[in-house]
Amino acid sequence: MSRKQTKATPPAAARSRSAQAALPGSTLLRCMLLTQLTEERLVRLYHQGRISGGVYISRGQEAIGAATAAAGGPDDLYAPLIRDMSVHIGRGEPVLDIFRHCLGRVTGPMKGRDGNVHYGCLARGVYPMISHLGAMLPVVTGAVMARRRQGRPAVGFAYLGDGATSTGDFHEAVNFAAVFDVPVIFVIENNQFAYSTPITRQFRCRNLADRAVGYGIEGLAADGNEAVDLYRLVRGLVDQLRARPRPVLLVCDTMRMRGHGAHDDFSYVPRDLLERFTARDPLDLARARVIADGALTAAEVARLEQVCQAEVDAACQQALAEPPPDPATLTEGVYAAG
Amino acid sequence: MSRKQTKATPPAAARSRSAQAALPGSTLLRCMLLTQLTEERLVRLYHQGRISGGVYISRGQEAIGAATAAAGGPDDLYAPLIRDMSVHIGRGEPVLDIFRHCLGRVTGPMKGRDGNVHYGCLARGVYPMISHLGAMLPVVTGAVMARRRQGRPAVGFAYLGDGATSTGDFHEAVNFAAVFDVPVIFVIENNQFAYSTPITRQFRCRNLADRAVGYGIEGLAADGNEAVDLYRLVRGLVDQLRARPRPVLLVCDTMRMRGHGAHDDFSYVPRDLLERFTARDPLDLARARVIADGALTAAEVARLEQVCQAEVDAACQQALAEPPPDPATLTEGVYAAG
Amino acid sequence: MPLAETTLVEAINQGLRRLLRERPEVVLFGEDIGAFGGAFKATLGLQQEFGEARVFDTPICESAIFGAAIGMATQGLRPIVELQFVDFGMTAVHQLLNNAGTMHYRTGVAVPMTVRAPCGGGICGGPFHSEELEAFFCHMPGVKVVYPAFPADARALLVSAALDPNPVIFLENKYLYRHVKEWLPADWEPIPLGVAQVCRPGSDAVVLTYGAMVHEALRAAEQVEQEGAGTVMVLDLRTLKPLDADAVLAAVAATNRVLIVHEGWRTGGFGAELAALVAERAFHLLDAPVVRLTAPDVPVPFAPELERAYRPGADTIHAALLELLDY
Amino acid sequence: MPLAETTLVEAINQGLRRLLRERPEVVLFGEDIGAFGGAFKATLGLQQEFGEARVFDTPICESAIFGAAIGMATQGLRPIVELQFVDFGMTAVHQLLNNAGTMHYRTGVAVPMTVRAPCGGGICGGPFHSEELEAFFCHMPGVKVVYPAFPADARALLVSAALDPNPVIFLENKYLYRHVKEWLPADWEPIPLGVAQVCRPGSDAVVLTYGAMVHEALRAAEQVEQEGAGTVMVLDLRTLKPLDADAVLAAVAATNRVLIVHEGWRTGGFGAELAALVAERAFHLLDAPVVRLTAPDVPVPFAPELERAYRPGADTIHAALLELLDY
Ligand SMILES: Cc1ncc(C[n+]2csc(CCOP(=O)(O)OP(=O)(O)O)c2C)c(N)n1
Ligand SMILES: Cc1ncc(C[n+]2csc(CCOP(=O)(O)OP(=O)(O)O)c2C)c(N)n1
Ligand SMILES: [Mg+2]
Ligand SMILES: [Mg+2]
Repeated sequence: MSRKQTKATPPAAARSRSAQAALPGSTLLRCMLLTQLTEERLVRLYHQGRISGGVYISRGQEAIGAATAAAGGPDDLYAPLIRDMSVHIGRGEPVLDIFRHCLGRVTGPMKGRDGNVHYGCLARGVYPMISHLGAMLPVVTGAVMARRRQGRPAVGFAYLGDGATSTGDFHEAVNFAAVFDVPVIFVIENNQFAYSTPITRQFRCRNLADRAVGYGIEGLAADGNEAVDLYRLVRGLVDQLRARPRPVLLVCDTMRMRGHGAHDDFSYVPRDLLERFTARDPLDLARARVIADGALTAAEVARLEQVCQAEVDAACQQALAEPPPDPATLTEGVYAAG
Repeated sequence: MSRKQTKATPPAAARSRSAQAALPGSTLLRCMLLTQLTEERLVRLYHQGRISGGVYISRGQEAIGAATAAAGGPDDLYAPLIRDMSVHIGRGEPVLDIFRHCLGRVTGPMKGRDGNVHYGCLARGVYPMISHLGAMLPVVTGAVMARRRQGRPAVGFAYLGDGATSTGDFHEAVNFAAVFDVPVIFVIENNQFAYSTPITRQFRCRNLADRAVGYGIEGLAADGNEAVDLYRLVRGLVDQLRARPRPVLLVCDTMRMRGHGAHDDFSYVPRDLLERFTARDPLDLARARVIADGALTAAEVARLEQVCQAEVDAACQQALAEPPPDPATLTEGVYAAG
Repeated sequence: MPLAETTLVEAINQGLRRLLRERPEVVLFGEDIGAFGGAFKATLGLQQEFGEARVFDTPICESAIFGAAIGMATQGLRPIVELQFVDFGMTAVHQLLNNAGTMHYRTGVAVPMTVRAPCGGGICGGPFHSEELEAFFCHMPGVKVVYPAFPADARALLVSAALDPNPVIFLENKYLYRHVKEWLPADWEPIPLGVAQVCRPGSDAVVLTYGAMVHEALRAAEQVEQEGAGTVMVLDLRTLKPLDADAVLAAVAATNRVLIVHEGWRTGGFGAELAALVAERAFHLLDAPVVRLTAPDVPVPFAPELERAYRPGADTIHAALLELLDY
Repeated sequence: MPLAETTLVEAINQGLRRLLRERPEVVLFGEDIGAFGGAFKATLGLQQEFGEARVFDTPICESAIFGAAIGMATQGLRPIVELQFVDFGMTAVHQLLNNAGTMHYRTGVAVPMTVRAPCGGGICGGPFHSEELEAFFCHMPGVKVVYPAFPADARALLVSAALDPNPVIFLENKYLYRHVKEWLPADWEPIPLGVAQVCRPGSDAVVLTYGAMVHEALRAAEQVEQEGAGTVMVLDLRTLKPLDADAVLAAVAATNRVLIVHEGWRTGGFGAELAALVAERAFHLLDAPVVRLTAPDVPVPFAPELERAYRPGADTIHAALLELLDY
C-alpha cells in the first residue's frame, strides 16, 4: 500500500563535489529569490482565503537554508523546520510541489494529508517535520547513523529556532549525537523571537553556541544573513565532519522579519531591532554580493528575479488548478502493508 | 480525605543560622553513619526476603546528601533522588520512618503506597521522588518560585545522577530556572555509572559543570566525598543564592561503591576505579576529619557508631512489628476532596 | 449587560480574569500567554491587568511547565498553565500521569493545578495541531478532565476546575473558540465538575457527546425531529472524569437507544468507555446496540476535503441516528 | 532440544538472537542492554555475540532513543529498542504518536521499528515501575500493539513484530518474565500479528484477556469447571492492535457471556474497547451484560498487601465468573 514517491532528482548543488566548492553566489541568490517569491505568493493566497490553516514564512532568514542546503552532498540528510523553505528548494523541491502542498493538493508531496511547513521528500533525504519542536533532531541523528552503517558518508543538517532550544528533545538529541559521534550540524536559527517571546525569556547564556561545550562538541556562531560567507563556512565544516564525524552546533544570528504566521502583525517586535536587521536583509546582501563578486550584473540579477517570478507564477497557477485529495482515500495507508 | 502528615520537626541543622555556620563535622558524620547503617540493614532485609521490590543504596555517596542537607535553612526545599538517604536523614526523616517505608508499613511516610527510594515529607520541604529521571527538577523549581512569592527566602536543592543529565527534563528544568532566576542548586552526583553504563557513554564534555555556561549560570565541580569541605562550599553558595537568586550546577564527583540495586553484583565496574574511590571512602574521610579537627576523639567516634547502630536496630525492630496497609483502603485518597 | 454575545474564548478569558481577581494564589503561565495574550487570545489583557508576576511567558518546555506547576500547586499556589496546542502536551504527559496524578495518593498533599489545552480539528491544523487527546487524559488516575461545549459552561467550569484541589485538564475546542456565542449574564456561579447537562430533550434516542460534537448533534437531532423520525436527547457530558454516570444511565433509561459521538480516534477513544459503561450497567435498557460515531484511526489530515470526511458532523450524526432509530 | 523449559524472558532473548542472526538490518539499543544484558536480562549475551555495532547502550533519553529509531527505520534498518520499564516511555510518547505513527500516512515511507517494553505489576515495583500502558498505545493511529502471554508466542510474535513494516509496541509482562515456562521446539515459525488464540475451550462464558491475566484466567476457569459451574473459554488476544475482532465475536457467539480482564486501569482501559466492540457488534448474542474486571483507577501501590488487592487474580476472576454464569 506504500504510495509512490515523486521521482527524486538530486539537488543541483549536490551533483558534483567540485561544482559545489565553486558554487556561485547566484545559485544561492536564486534559491533565496524563489523562496521569497513563493512565500510572498503563499501569504497572498492565505489572505485571499485560498489556503487553509495558516502560512508561516521565513522572510529575513532565507540565507541560512540556501547556504546550508547547498553545502551538503548527495548522501546528506536534512530535517528543515518552520522557516526553511530555502532548504527544501535548495535540496531540489520544485516550487510547484510547494504550492501543491500548501494548497492541500493530492498531487503534492504529502498528498494533502499534511500542509503548511510540514513537507519533505525522504527519497531526497529531506525529512518532513512534525510540529513538536525538537522532535526531528533525534530522527535525523538516527537516520545519519543508519546511512553511515551502510557505508554512505552522510552528514545531517537539523534545523531549529532559538525557542526550540528550550525543549528536552533538543538536549537529548545533541547529547545522543555527541556520545555516538554522529556528524549532524544542528543549525540553530536565532531569529530573536519564538512567536511573541524574545530570546531574553528563552535562555540566559550569552550565545547559544555556548551550549556546545556542555556536550563536548564544537559551537560556532555565524552571521545568518550573509549567504555566501555562511556557505563557505558550512562547506568547510561538512568536509571536516566527513573526515572526523561528530556533531556541531551552528548558531546563525538572524531575524524573523514578519509575523510568526501570516495572521500575526508582530507588533511585539521592537522597531529598532527590525530596522537593524532590515539594513542587513539577506536578499539585499546576496544581490549586492553577486554583483560585487562579478558573478552577475545588476541587469542579470533583475532578469533572474523575473525568471523566478515567472516560475512561481506558473507553479501557483498550475497547483491551483489541480485536484484536492479524494475523501474516499481518507483511511488508506495508515499502516504500511507487510 | 487528605491524610494527615506526620508532624514536621525542622531538621536539627536548620534550627538556627549561626549554629549552622559552625556545624561540626560530627553532625555530618552522624548523618552519614545512620545512612550507611540503615542501608546495610535494608540490604540484609532484602536478601532475607523481607523487603519486596528492591533496595537501592548510596554506599560511597553519603557525604553529598549529608553536606547539602545540613547547608540548607528551614525554608529550603529538597528533591532527593535514588542515592540520597542522607538528604532525608539530614532533613529530619527519622530512621524509623525509613524502615517503615521500605517495609511497606502503613505507619510509613507513604503509608505503604510507595516504597524503596520513593519517600519524602512535604511538610518538611522534602519532595518524594517519582522514578522518571529528571522529572522532579522542575517540580522543586516551581516550588521554590512559589515560596519566594510568599516572601520566604527559599533555596532549592535538586539532586540527580550523571545518567539523569541526559534526560530532556534536566535541560528544561535548568533552563527554566535560569530564565526565571530561581535559586536552585542542581546537585549532580557523578558516581561514574548509570546502572551499568559508564559516564563515557553518557556524555562527552570534560566535566558536567561545563553545561552551566550553556545556561548562563555558574557551574561548580566539587569533591563529593569530603563532607566537611562540601558543606562549607554549599553553605557559602546558599548565602550567595539568597542574596542574589539564580540556579547553580554543582557537580560532585563520587562513586557508587555497590551495585545499582541490592540485586546487582556490579561486576561491570573496573576494579581500579573502585579501589581509587575506596581509598577515599567518604565515611573514612569523615571519621578522620572529625578526629583531625579535634571535634571528636576516636573513642567518641566509636561510641557514636554504637549509638547509631542501636538507633537503627531499634527502628528496624519496631518497623518490622508494625502493620501493613489495609487492602480495604486501596482506593482511598486518589483525589483530594474539594 | 454585555453589548454583544460572548464567544467561548472570551468566556474563558472572563473566567480567568475572575480567578485572578478573586484568588491571589492563582498564577497563569505558558508560551506567549503574557502581553501577547496567547496563540488564541484566551489570556488577552490579563498580564496588563494583573502584572507579570501573575501572568507570564515561559520558554518552550512543556515538561518544565507542568513540573513547575506541580511544585507551585504543592506550595499554596493555584497554577493554571496553557498548552499552546494540546498536541504538545504529549511531550510531557509523564508529569501529569506520574507526578501530578499520583501525588495525593502517595503523600496526601493536593495538587490544585489546571492545564488549559486547545484541542480538536475543524480549522485545517493538520496532524499536529488538531488532536483530540481526552482518551489519554481520562485514563490517568488522579486527574480530572473537563470539556465544555458552551461559553457559559466554559467560564463557570473553568472556575471550578481551578478551585478543585486536583489536577484538572481543561480542554478547549479550537473550532468552538469563535464559532459558538451566547449572551452571558454579568453575575454567575461556578458549575460543579462531574455534572452532565441535557441540552435537548428527547425520548427515542440519546446522543452522548461533548465538545464541538454537541453542536453537531444538536443540529442533527433537530433535523431528525423535523423529519418526524423521532425525538433525540443530546447529553453534553461537560466533565469526562469524573463522569456523570447517573446522567448517562438516566438518559439511556429514558431513550433505550444510544449514539456516542466524539471527534477523537475510535480505538480506545473515550467513546469506548461510554459504550462499556452502557453495556455493563444499562444492557437491559437497550433496544438496539450502542453505536459509536467517531473519527477513524487516522492522523488528522490537513486538506479540508479530508478533514471534513474525518470529523463526524451533523450530516453523519443524522445518518447514524436514522439508522439507530430504525433498528 | 532444550534441556529445560524456557522462560518468557529467555524466549524473547531467542527471538532477538534469531533476528540478529537472520537480519543484518536489525539493531538493538537502549539503556544497559549491551554487555549488561538489560535490566531483565532479555538481551543477555547478544552484544557479546553480535558486537557493539548491532547491540549497544545509549544514554538515558527515551525521546532520542525513539527518534533515532525512527530515523534508522526510515533508512533501511530495523531498530528494536528496549524501554527499561514501559513507565518511562511516557516521557517520549509524542515520538510514537506523532512521528512514528503518522509517517507512513504522511509520506508513504514505512517505519519498521519495535519498542520492547517490560510492563505490569506483581513484583512490588510501586507506582512507577508497574504500569500497564497498553490503552495509551492502542489509541495511537499507525501503531501496532502486541502483548504475548506465553514464551512460544513471545518468541514468535517478536519476530513478526520486528519484521512488520510498522511501529510495533511489544509489551512484555515483567511478572511473567520468569513465572511462566514452556518446552520450546528448536524449529519454529513466526506467528502473524493480529491473531488471537483460544487457550482453553469452553461454552458457558469467555474471558477476553491478555498478558499475565491469561494465566490467572486459566486458573480461574479450571476451578470453575472443577466446581461444575460451567466451562469457560479463555481467549488470549496476543495482539491488541490490530485486534482479532473475528475471534472475539466468534468467542462471544460460542459462549454468550463475556468477562473482560486486564491489569491496567479501568477507565479508558483496553477493556473498554473490548466491551464497546462486543456491545456494538455482538449485542444480540449476549445473555448477560459484559463485565470488566480490571485494576481500579489508582496508582499502582507498592505494599504487597495493596498490590494484591489492586491486581485482578485467579480468585477475583473466579468470583466474577461465578456471578456472570449465575446471571
Ligand atoms: C513542543 C512544542 N511546544 C510548543 C509549540 C508551539 N510553537 C510552534 S512554533 C513556536 C515558536 C517557535 O520559536 P522558534 O523555535 O524560535 O522558531 P521560529 O518560529 O522563531 O522560527 C511555538 C511555541 C510547538 N510547536 N512544539
Ligand atoms: C526517564 C527514565 N529512564 C530510565 C529510567 C531507569 N533507570 C533508573 S535508575 C537508572 C540509572 C540512573 O543513573 P544515574 O542518573 O547516574 O543515577 P545513579 O543510579 O548512578 O545514582 C535508570 C536508567 C528511569 N528511572 N527514568
Ligand atoms: Mg525563533
Ligand atoms: Mg550515576
